[in-house]
Amino acid sequence: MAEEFEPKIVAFLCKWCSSAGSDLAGVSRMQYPSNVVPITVMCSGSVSPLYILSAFNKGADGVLVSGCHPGDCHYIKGNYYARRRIALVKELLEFTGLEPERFQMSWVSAAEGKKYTEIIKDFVKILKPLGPQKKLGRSQ
Amino acid sequence: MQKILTKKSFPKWVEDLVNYQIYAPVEKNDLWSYEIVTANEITIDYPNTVLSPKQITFPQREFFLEFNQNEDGTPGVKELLPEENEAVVFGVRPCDAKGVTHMDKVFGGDFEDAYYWKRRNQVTLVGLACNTPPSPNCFCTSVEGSPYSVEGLDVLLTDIGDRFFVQTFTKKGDRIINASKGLFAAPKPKEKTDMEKIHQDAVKAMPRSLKDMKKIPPKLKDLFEADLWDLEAMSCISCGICTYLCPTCHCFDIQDEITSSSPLEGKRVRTWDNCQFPDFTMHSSGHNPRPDKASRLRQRIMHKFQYFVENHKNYQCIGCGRCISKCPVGIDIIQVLEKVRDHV
Amino acid sequence: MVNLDDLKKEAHRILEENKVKYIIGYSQGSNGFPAVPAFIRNPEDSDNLIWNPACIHNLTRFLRDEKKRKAREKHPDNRPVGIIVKGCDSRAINVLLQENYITREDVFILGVSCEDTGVIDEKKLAKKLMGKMALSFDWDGNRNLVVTTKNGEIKINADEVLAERCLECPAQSPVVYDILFGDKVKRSPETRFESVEKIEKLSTEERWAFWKEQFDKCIRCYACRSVCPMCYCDECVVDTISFAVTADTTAEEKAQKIKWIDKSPVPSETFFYHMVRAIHLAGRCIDCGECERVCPLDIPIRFLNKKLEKEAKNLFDYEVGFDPNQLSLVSSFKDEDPEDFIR
Amino acid sequence: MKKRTGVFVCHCGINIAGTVDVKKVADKLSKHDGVAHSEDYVYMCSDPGQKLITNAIKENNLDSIVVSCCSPNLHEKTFQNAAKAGGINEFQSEIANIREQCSWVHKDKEKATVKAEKITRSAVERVIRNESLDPISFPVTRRGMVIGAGIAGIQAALDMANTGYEVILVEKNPSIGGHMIQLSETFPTLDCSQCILSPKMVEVSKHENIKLLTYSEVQEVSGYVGNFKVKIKKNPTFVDPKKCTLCDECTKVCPVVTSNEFDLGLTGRRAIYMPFPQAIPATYTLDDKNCPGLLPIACGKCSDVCDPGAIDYDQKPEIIEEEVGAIVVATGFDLYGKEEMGEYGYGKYADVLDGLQFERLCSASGPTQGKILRPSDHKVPKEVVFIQCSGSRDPELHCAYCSKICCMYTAKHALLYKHHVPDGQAYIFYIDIRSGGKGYEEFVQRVIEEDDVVYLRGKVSKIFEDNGKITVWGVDTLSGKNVEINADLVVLAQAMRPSKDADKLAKLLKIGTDKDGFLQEAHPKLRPVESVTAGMFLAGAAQAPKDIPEAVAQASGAAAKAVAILSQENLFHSPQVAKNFPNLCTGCGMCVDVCPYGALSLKDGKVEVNEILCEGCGTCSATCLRAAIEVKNITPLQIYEMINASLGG
Repeated sequence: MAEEFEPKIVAFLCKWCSSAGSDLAGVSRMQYPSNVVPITVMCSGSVSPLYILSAFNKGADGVLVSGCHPGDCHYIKGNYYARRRIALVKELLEFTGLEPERFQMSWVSAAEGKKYTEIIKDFVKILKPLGPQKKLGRSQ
Repeated sequence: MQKILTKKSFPKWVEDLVNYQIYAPVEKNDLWSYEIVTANEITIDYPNTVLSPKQITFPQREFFLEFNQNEDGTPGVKELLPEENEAVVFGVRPCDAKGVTHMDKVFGGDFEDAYYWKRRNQVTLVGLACNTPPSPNCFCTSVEGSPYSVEGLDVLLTDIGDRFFVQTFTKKGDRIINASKGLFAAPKPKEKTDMEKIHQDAVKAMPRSLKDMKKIPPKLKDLFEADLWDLEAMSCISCGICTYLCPTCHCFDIQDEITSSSPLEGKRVRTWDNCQFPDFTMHSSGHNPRPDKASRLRQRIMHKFQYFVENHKNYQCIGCGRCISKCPVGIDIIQVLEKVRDHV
Repeated sequence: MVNLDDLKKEAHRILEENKVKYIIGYSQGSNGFPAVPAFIRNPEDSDNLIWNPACIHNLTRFLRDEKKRKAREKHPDNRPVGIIVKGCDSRAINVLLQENYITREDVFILGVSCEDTGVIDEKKLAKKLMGKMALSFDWDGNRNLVVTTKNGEIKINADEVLAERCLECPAQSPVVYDILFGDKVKRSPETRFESVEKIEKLSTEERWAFWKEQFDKCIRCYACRSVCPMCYCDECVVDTISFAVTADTTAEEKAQKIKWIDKSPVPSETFFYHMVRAIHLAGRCIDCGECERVCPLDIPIRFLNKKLEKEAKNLFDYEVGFDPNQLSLVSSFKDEDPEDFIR
Repeated sequence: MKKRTGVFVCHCGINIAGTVDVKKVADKLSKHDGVAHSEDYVYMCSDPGQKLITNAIKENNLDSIVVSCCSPNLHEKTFQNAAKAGGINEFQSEIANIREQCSWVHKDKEKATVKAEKITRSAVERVIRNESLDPISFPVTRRGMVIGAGIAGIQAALDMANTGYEVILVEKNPSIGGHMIQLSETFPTLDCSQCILSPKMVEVSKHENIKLLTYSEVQEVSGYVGNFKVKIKKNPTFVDPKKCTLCDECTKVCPVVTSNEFDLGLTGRRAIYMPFPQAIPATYTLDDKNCPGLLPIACGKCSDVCDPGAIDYDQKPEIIEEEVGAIVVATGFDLYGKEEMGEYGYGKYADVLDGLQFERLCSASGPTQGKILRPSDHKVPKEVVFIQCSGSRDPELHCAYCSKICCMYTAKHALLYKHHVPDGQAYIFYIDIRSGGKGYEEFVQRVIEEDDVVYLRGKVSKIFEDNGKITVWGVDTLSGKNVEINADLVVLAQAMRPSKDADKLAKLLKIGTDKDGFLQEAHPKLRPVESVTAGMFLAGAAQAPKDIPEAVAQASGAAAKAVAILSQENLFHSPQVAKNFPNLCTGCGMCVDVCPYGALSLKDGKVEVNEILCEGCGTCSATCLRAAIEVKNITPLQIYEMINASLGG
């Protein structure tokens, strides 16, 4: 039998909340699948649509952008801009026929190690049946 | 060789060409393009395709080589020559075929471009004389062409009613006629005069023309600094339509496209490039010798009607009218040339 | 109705009085082109101006060239440029003002109202004429296009030949102008996003199949971005070459240019280009439809922009081009912006 | 220039090595383009571990390092110092977090190793593109500002002033003192509030280092930590305090009577008034909203009787600009309005009071000179119902949070009532009694046991006026019985909420507010007195409901934090800030709009970065359509390469 498909996920985590939240998941020794490679950015507001498209272009099966809850942004309002920008990217990608499940956004605070764990677990679970993302990826 | 083929037998002929990939113009949502087809999909009545058949012998992207860094740090390089089947392209307009001969000059001569010729040698071009102009902007007769020109063609078909008058000009052409047994007949004199009559009428039906074309190349020599270019280029938007669609434009770029940076892996690719793009002549110093659209429009005209003429004794324009029909702002190469001709 | 003579007279006046350095308008094209952009410098040439249903081009695109030309001039002529704008084009002016790309003093705006019609879709008209050549055409005032051909007149209902974006236009008359020709109208079409909704109704895989076919055709001639009044960046993020190079740019800096996409016109790269274009036009596109019109391969690029226009309206209540003083779509937010997609 | 990066993979004992094959990671990375040295070690953060890094840098001539270890929140600084010790710039050090984000959350060693490798490669791709940077140094304006002069603001101002720095104290009301000066006695010691606060107020007014601006509001704040520029609008009082002799003749002739804010509407005052006898500054204020017209023609009586000629109808608002290095925000609280309480009669019954009004009733300086008389008929109320959590702990209808002080002050109210009206009966409806605090629980017990107050556990569903009485319908959940009390007076322990317009001020100051509108602290546990903006500190109930000792403690903390800035000659700022590319910039200003710190501005059609204001969030970079602005050392190119590395390409 063929080996089970393991989706490749890129997660853009803001330094102050979501990355700290994932650290807490670590400190609490919560277990989740190893499919996600996190990239810590200063703020979810700094995640350019280009990053998301590039991750898919380079073969990511799923992309996650995670920031502080509204009102909790270390930079006061970066996550509000992120929310608007990501909403537009998400709408556009869905409009062109990318499976909506492949691109997700979440609010994870520094205290929500458990939530981060759940998000990653669920993301991997959703992506597995979808198989490899070939639509936007570079063909060899 | 001259033959007669009834239209009824035409699909049978195509079917007999079993060892060839068959290309012909097909329509999808009002757009005509050359695609790989089967015998029954070929239509005779079609306007100009959006893209000329140059993409069959000179694709918009092709690989030169692939490279990588081995585990021990040594570089690995592998040449990637095209591996193409023999192909027959049906329905090539005489002007487009003439364009292919221009490409042959560019990619031949002192230096033979192996990638181009690997494809080119595999292709047999079957033309169709234009009984009626396929575009409202046809002007082949003004640039030393004609609706029944045979330059670049291996075979020319002329529609003379219920049959084709078939002429071959090369061994490649003969081979595809000989691939079918019993379909082709020897032409009767009447059929030959019919064909000639049709050819003459086609010339008369030419929708557009440019008088005194011969005056233009020498004239252009003196117009490099003329303000004419600024005025003509006012409405140009610097897109790449005119040149990408041109059957004779052949400029290309070579880039290394990296698929993995560590360990290094990638391919060297050739892609079409375009003198109308600002980055075409951009130097790494930041200097751009053609900094504005006027200088780029001038380059396009100069190259086609001056430099190419000097180098190859031909206009680098075959009068298909694509650049006129598709220009988003109505820049009309005939009009520009008329202004060059009449410039004082 | 727009009175062409009035328009010509006004053009003549402002040129003669040296109010403007030149006027960007429309004139008769050569063979087969019913209207082309024209740049009128002499008052007497005002007579070459035309106004008809084929005046499709968004002339504000040429303000980019004007700005560059002016930057190169040693002694810049600071008079405004006269420009003829339709409703959609005038919204482009507002966006350019919003983005400080031009100032209001840079342009003298001759607004023309499309009233209850708009401009034609050349392809739709060609189909209706079935090979016949139009000698001239105009609206009859009753939402019919009257086309004169060699074989006489043909009357066609406006809805059958209007460009799709005109059918979905939220304001057919200019929202900013110095002089207005024709009547001021404001209507809210019920069908403002119909073209987009048709695609939305498809399943994910059908949508992908649709766009895959479209993007596969793309030859990256970049006519869509070249014609766009908002694509005024000197260097596009998807370009592989740095334009912003000066004498003291180091080799390392040049090497830092990110190759977000390859030059190869393969589907993944073409898709990336069109996505970036659409995202960068979110909240900026005024739906003049030029990108789609100029595409030699008939890719319905406009749908991408229209989709984001729709979401800007629905999700954020954001309208483009009506207020030059509003904050841009992506440089603003509201506390109550939707977040049901966020976990 | 090809970088020479060193990769150091930490075992962290078995914390990492137990799940990640660290030797394999080190080995794989040794072949990564640009990596000149790669090794693993059991504890990189240990002294020998740091030495190993420092020596490797020197021996191998490394120009950058990646340490694959725990979260950068723990040892980023450690390894930056190790890099410095090795002779390279601290910003040539990056952390690959392979513990919290990898070894601790995975069990499959093979997969975890692959992931650790990707995380490390990603960090290498970043560090080889890092710029060497030096912290940005800038001078400090060594004066402070305190906004709000309640007890917290007064305390903060005095503490700062006593360390020798000049302080500007801004108060929007005509007098300082805040809500504390309105209180009668304070729990649990029953100190007289005015008696303990007024000496501090006097100290403020006399302090040579304090510049007091009352009746003033902050209008505009620009600048950054160490160098704020503040525009303050000083409203006209129309009375020159230098000339005023406090003879009080003016109030006697003023024809206007309006509601007295100090007594929360229980009494009236004139249009020209002194807020209360101990007011600081001690002077009169002419309230132009109620004055029949500042035109002498319209009235002019006060001016007529003013012998010293202290009244000046032509006074105009004054804009004062101040430069300060640190700001303490102590804007306090307001009570949740009775008119919000539909169930309690929307504040329309005269004998339903809120806690502050009851304080005034109990106060010796209050409308009744300390006699408890009900407002409607000035009779002594014999039955009084106190309702706790009025508006608090009610996420559906009112405020979700606990207002913290109401349990204590309601107990105090009941006690004061019993002391004034020994034969009266006090009832208290409560949900829980929260009496955490020194001496608090004992105080509540005393009220229950010694003063015979009836505590009823339950909520009041409705109160209404009925024949001169206030009928209270409630439920006693302990006995499970419905309770109806025909009270003479009802006192609502209204929720505390941020003072009016605190949200507007927060926006001006660019400090955030939480979901309830209280000012946002930088970290709920570890940085409770710092705002999210450097150089601005929080004190008192503006940050969260709190009682006097807590407000005072926080004020002193905020003052100490502010002084920590003012005591520096120069401050240092992270150099990881935005960098713009003028050649690409078109001056659209979208980045200027999104910058949370006002660090960007347009000059000659191009954006400019104020590096001291910039916090490096990068929102500008994601907004820019032209890649004309980015944040140093986390540039789009770096992210692009990190994406590549993360996906294994």
